[in-house]
Amino acid sequence: MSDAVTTDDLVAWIRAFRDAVQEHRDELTALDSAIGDADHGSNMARGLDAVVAKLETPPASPAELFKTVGMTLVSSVGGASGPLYGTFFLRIGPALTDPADATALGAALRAGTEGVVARGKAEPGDKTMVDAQLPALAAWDDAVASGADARGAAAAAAQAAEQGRDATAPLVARKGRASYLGERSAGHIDPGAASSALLFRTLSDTLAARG
Amino acid sequence: MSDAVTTDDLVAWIRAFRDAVQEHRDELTALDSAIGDADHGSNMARGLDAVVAKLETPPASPAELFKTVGMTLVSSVGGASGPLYGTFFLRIGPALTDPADATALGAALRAGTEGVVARGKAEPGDKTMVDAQLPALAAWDDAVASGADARGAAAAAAQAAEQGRDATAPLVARKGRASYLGERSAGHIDPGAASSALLFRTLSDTLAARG
Amino acid sequence: MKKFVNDPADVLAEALRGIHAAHPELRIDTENRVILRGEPTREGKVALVSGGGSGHEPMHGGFVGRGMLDAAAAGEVFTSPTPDQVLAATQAVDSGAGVLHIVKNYTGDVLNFEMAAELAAAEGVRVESVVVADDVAVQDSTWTAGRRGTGTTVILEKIVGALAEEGADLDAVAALARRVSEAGRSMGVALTSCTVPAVGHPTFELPDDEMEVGVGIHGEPGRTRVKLASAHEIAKLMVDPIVHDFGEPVGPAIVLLSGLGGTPLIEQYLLYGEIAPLLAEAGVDVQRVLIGDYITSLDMAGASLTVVKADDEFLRLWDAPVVTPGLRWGA
Amino acid sequence: MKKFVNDPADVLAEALRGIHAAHPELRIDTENRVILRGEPTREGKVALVSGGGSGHEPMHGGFVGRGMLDAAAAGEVFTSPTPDQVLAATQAVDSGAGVLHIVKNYTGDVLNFEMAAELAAAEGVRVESVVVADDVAVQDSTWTAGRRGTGTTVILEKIVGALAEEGADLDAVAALARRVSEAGRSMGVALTSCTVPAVGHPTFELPDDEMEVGVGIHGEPGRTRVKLASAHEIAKLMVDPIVHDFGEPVGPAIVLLSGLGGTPLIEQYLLYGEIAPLLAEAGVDVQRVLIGDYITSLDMAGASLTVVKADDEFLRLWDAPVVTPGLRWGA
Ligand SMILES: Nc1ncnc2c1ncn2[C@@H]1O[C@H](COP(=O)(O)OP(=O)(O)O)[C@@H](O)[C@H]1O
Ligand SMILES: Nc1ncnc2c1ncn2[C@@H]1O[C@H](COP(=O)(O)OP(=O)(O)O)[C@@H](O)[C@H]1O
Ligand SMILES: [Mg+2]
Ligand SMILES: [Mg+2]
Ligand SMILES: [Mg+2]
Ligand SMILES: [Mg+2]
Repeated sequence: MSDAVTTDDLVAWIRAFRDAVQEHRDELTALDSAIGDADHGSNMARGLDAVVAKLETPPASPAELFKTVGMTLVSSVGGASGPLYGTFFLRIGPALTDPADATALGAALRAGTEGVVARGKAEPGDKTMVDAQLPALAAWDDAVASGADARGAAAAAAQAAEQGRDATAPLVARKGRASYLGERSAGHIDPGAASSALLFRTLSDTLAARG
Repeated sequence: MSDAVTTDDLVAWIRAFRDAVQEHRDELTALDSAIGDADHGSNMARGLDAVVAKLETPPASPAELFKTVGMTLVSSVGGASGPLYGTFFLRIGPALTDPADATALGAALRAGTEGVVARGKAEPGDKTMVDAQLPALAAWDDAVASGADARGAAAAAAQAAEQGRDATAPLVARKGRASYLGERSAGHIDPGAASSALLFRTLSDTLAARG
Repeated sequence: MKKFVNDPADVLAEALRGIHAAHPELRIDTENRVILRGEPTREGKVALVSGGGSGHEPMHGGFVGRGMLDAAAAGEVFTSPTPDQVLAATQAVDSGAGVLHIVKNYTGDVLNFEMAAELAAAEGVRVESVVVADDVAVQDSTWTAGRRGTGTTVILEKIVGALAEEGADLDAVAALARRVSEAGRSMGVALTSCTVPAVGHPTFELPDDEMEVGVGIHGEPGRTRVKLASAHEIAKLMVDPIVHDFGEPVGPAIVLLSGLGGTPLIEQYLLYGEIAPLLAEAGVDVQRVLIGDYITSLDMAGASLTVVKADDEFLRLWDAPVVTPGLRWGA
Repeated sequence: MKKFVNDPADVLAEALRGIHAAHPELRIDTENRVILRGEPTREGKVALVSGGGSGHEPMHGGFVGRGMLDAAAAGEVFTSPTPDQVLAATQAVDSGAGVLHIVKNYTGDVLNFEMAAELAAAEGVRVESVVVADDVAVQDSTWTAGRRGTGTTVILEKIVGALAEEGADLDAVAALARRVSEAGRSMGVALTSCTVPAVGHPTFELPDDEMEVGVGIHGEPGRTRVKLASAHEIAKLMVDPIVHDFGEPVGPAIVLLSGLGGTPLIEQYLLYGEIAPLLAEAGVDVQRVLIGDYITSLDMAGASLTVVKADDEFLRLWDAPVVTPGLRWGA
C-alpha cells in the first residue's frame, strides 16, 4: 500500500522537526520573550538535538522510535514543553500500527494530543500548543474522510496547524506562563503553538518528499 | 585705603564661589568622571551649600569667616577635596590682616595653598588643584610687584589659574584618584584644578564688582 | 551581552563547577545537575528536595545544607529541571523516612516534579509535595495556571528544613510546609529586563522611564507597566497588594526583601526604609527580616517583597541553626 | 537612571533608615552617619572602626557586629567620610583600650581618617591605623597615590575583628592588621560602568564589546580597556597579575571573589569555576573562599578577586564566630 508510513519515514520526520526547530529557534524564543521567559526555542532545540543523537542507533519500530523520542524529550527539555511534548510522543507509539496508513497515523497523533491535554489540562482557546494540534487533527480526519492518503492528510493538517497557531494571537492565555500576563498576552502568537505548527509542517514535508 | 579688602568682600567671594560651583557642578563632575569617580561637583556643591548656610550669621572678621568656611568644608565634603579645600581656608584666616591689602591677601592665599601642599604632598605638575593655585599666586605677586591693587592682582591670578587649569590636561596624574589611570589620565583637565580656577575667578569678579 | 560566560550553552554546567570548587562541603552530581549535602541523610530524617530553573541563585542550590534542603535539582536557565534530575535527587537523599518536594507553581515545575514523584513512588520512595503559589501579582487565579511561586519558597525551605532536622515525620513536615506556603504573599517590581545567556539580549524592552509591576522571576512581563516611580511610591505598589490580599490583619511576620540580581544592596536598604513604615501602618509586625539577593532573576534590576504571617512555631524554626552557602546562622 | 531612590541627594540618609529598620540589633547615629553595634564596647576590648564612601555595601556597615567591626562611618556615595564622622565613630566605641582605624588607600580616605585620628588623639583616645593597599591593577605605586585598597579590607576586618574579640591589646591588633594587609592582593574587572545616583548616568561609557581591566571600586576607569573576553580569559586576567605580584609561592590562602553589584551569583560561580584551577596551577592552596557581593561598586557589572596568603593564625581567626548583616557564622 503506497499510503503506508514506515519507521524510516517517521525517523525522517523527527529529524526534519529538529532541523525546523533549529532553524526557527530564535523565532520561537522571541515569541516566548513576548509572553513567557524566552526559552522555548532553546528548550526544544536542546531536546531535539538529544533525540537526534539517540537516533544514531536506528529504531526497529515506530513504537521504539517514539518511546525514545518521548523519553529523551522528557529527560532533556524540562520546562512545560518537556513533559508535554514528551507525553505527546510517548502516547503516539503504542497507538500506532506498523506500517501505518492515514487513518492509523491520525489516530496515533490524536492519542498524542490527548496525552498533552491529560497532562496539561489545557482547553481549546487557552492559547497553548493544543490550539495548533487540535485543528490539525480535525483537518487530518476530514481529509481522510474525503479519501486523502497520509500525504494529503498531513498537508491539510499542517495548514490547519498554522491557522491554529495564528489564531492564538488574539487569545488571552489561560494556561502556562503566559496566563500570568492576563489581557497583555493578547496580540502575540503562542510559542508552543508555533512549534506544534512546525511539527505538522515537517510531517507533511517529509511525506511529500518521499513522493 | 581703597585697596582694602573687607570681611564683607570676602563673604561675597565665598558666596560667589558657591554660586559658580553650583553653576559648573555637572561640568566638574564630568571632569571627575573622565579620570576619577564622578563626585567632585556634588562634593564641592554640598560643602559650599553648607558653608553658605553657616554664613547666615555674618562673621565678625576674616579670621572667623575662614575658620567657619574651612571647618564646614572639612566636616561636610569628605573625599580628597574636603580636607584639602578645608585646609586651604583654615590656613588663610590666621594669615590675614583685617582689612587686607593686595600684599596681605596674596600672602594669606599662599598660606592656604601651602596648607594644601603640606596635607596632600602634591608637587607642581602632579595634575591637582595645586597646578591652578600656584600659577595664580605667582601671577598675584607679579601683579602686586607691578603696582596692582587687590582687584588687579585677583584678575591676573584668575587668568593664571585658568591657564594652570588648562595646562593640567596633557599631564599624567601622580596624586589622587586620577593617578591610578597612569597614562590614560592625560588628555583631561583635572577637576580640582577646575574648581580652583573658579575660586580665583570668583575672587576677581567679586573685587571687580565692588568697583 | 556583558556576562561572565564562555559558551552560553555551558552556563549551567560551568556554574556547577564553580559551586563545586567553592563549596567542598557540598556534593555535586554533575551528570544529573543536582547539588547535595556532603553527608548522606541521617537515618530517619525526612529529606527536602527542591529545584527549578537556574538563574535564581542562591535559590535553590545555595540553600542546601544543614537545617535547610538536602538536595536541589538545577534546571537550565529559567527552565524547570527534568523528572530524571528530580528523581536522582530524591533517590540520593531518601533515608527511608520519605522526601518532601518543594515546588514553585509554574506549569513546567509542577509537571516535571509530578512525573518525578510518580517515578520515585514506583521505586518505593514516599514523596509528599508542596506547591508554593504566593505571587499576588497574579490576580485572577481561576483563569490562569494559578499564582506563581516566589519568595515564600526561601522562607519555607528554612522553616521546614529546621523541622525536618528535628526528626519530624513526613506527614508533619509536609503539613508544616503547606501551612508556611499558605501564609506567604509576594510581589515583585522590575526596573530592567534580565538577559538570558542563551538569548544574548534582554527578554523584554523597558523604556528608560518605565517599570514592570508584578514581574515574574523568569523575566516574564508583569501585570502592568507604569511610569518609573520613586522608591516611596514603589514601596506602596509592593506593600498594598500584599496587605490587601491577606485580607485579615497580618500580625507577626517574617519578611524577605530580595534583590533580583542587578540591584545593589544600598538601593535594597533604601527601599526597605520605605517599606518598613508601610508594613507597620498596615499592622504587619515584622519579627524577622532578610534583605539581599536570595531569589533572583539573573541580572534584572528590581526587587521582590515577601511577607509570611508567622506563628511562634515558624519563628522558633526560623531561628534554628542553618548552614548553607546562602543562609547561615546559629552554627 | 533606573534605581530605587527618591531624591538622589537623600540616598545615604534613606539607606541608613532602611538599615536601621532591618537591623534592630545595630545602632545608627543618624546625624553622623555611623553604624554601630547595639551594645557598647566591652571593657578592655580594642575597637575597630572603618568607613569609606557609600556604594560598596555590605562593606563597611554590613560588617559591624560581634567578631568584626565596632563601627563604620558612611560617607556620601563614593566620597570618604569626613573627620567628624570618623571621630564620632571612634569616640563612641572606645572603651579605653584604644581604636584601630581601618582605612582603604585613597587620598580622601587617608586624609580624612588622618585628621580624625589627630582629633581623637587630642581627646585622649589611642588610635592606630592600618591602610589597605592591595589593588595590583595600580602597577607603579611610586608615581601614584599608591595602590588602592579593595577586597583585602573585608578579610582583614574579619580576621582582626576576631583577634580584638579575644581581648588582644591595640598593638597586637594593629600588628596583625598590618600583616593581613600586606598579605593581600586584589584585581577587578568591569563589564559595565556604575551609575552614581547624584549623577544619573554611567560614570564612563563602555562599548558593548569592551571591558575595563583593573577598574577601581569607585568606578574609576581601569588601567586598560580591552575587548570583551570569555570568562576563561577574564579569569586569567585576574589571577595572573595577582600571582605575579606575590612573586613568591603563595601556599595556603583565603580567597574572596566579589561581585561588583550588578553581576548575578550564577556568573560569579561560573567565573570562580575558571579561577579555581588557575589558582591551583599557580600554587595557591585555597583554604577558605567567599563568593558573593561583599565589596561592590553600586550597580557595576563586574567582579574582583582577592587572595590573602594565610597562615594558621589567619585561618583560626577567620573561622571564629562572626555575627554581622553581611557575614555570619559560628553563632
Ligand atoms: N498546560 C498546558 N497545556 C498545554 N500546553 C502548555 C501548557 N502550559 C504551557 N504550554 C505550552 O508550553 C509552551 C511554553 O513552553 P516552554 O517555554 O518551553 O516552557 P516554560 O513555559 O516552562 O518556559 C507554551 O507556549 C504553551 O504552548
Ligand atoms: N594629594 C593631593 N594634593 C592636592 N590635590 C589633590 C590631591 N589628591 C587629589 N587632589 C585633588 O582633588 C580632586 C578630586 O576631588 P574629589 O573628586 O572631590 O575627591 P575624591 O578624589 O576623593 O573623589 C582632584 O581633581 C585633585 O585636584
Ligand atoms: Mg518558556
Ligand atoms: Mg572624585
Ligand atoms: Mg522556562
Ligand atoms: Mg570620591
